Amino acid sequence: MKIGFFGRLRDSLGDEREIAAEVGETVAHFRIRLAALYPQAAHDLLSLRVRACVVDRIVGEDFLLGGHERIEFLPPLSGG
Amino acid sequence: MKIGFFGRLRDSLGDEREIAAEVGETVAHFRIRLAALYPQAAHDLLSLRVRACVVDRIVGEDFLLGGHERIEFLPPLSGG
Amino acid sequence: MSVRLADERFAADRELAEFTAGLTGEGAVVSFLGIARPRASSGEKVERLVLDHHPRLTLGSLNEIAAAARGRFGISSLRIVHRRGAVSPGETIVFVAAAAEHRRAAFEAADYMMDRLKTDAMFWKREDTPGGSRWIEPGEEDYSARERWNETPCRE
Amino acid sequence: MSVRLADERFAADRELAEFTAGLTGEGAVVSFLGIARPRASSGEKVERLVLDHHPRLTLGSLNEIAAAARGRFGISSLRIVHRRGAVSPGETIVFVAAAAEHRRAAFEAADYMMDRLKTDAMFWKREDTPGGSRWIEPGEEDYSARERWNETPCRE
Repeated sequence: MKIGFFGRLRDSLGDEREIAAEVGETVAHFRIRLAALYPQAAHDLLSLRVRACVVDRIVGEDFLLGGHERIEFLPPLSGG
Repeated sequence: MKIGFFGRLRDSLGDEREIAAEVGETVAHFRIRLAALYPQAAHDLLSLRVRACVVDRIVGEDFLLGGHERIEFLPPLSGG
Repeated sequence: MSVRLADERFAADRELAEFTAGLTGEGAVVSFLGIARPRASSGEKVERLVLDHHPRLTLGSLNEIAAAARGRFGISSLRIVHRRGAVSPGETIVFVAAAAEHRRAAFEAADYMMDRLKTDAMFWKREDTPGGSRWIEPGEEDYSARERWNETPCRE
Repeated sequence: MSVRLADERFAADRELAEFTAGLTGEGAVVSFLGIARPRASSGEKVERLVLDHHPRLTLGSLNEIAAAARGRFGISSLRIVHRRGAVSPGETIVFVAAAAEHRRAAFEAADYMMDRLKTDAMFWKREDTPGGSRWIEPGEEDYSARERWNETPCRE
């Protein structure tokens, strides 16, 4: 599964990484695995202020990743 | 004494008229004389929403006109 | 602080460009344009507006409103341009701009200046329609807008 | 309703001119310009801002904000132009304009759009200073400004 990063996560982890989701894996579980792999971004990856997005929709922590090709992590917004 | 008119008073009475103030005459008294002379504008001349102005200052109804060369009548404002 | 009366049509976009060119690091600019409407509130076609003014007090009233806005809000720069004389529908009657470090002050200052201009700027506005002319007075909503800023209201 | 992302510097005065040229009898136009400040809130010199964006959701968020402003206020026309990518100090980051029959709706719509853009537009803003880079988040005052419009707030 592709993982897309924005804002400060893009700075620390790059535009995109690729890691397969486990069978029956939720967003919450995936965050924990990612945080272990990328300790430099663990704080953000585990923060619920950093939202998870699949197929252009914000998804909850119990969302099942099976069958999806891409997840994105969106830090807090700052426009205007 | 010159009398200057603005807004709708200018339309009905022209830019300026000239009428001598009486000795000891107040703005209130002067309004009554003007209203009698110009019945077409009497309503405005007697309305306290039409303010009197002498030497670029709004003056009250008991203001004494003696020694002044000009009075102006200012209808309600509408800018912007 | 730039305040002036305009006898002729003026370009609001150029006013905005000049205004922003004079800024020194402010982050927020709010501008307002009041445009002469082609229809009166009655629905009648307006052929032109005529803004009567006083030779000294009109500019004085604009300067007073500008100074009050500057004193009251954290704005570093402002501009008021107001037409006088005849104005055709579609032309800008008034341009107001306020610049500040942050957006709240700029919004409030522009809003304040417009509310004050509607009731306290020394103009007399006439609408000329095919059916005749009508002198405009501020509406009840203009007076209550003015009173939002709760100083002593100027209404008698 | 015109909403777009700009990759390059754009002229806010031209946006205002185009916007007003498209009007059809509205009496009031309010515009807002957000300009990149030369100093961070810490006082440090800002060399540039970088606005990261999402390839689809960013424009979607601007369109949603514009539609909400249109639905909520009596405005007949609006425009949002928002930079993305690198922005130098002094350049316009965002231009917003709203036109309405009367000024209150135009002021409120512009104010509303800016409050929503600060918290709900899908951008990530970084300040690059000589001492390093810092990602910006909306401040407490941005969240409370957003909540003035008391819909369900988007803050988790």
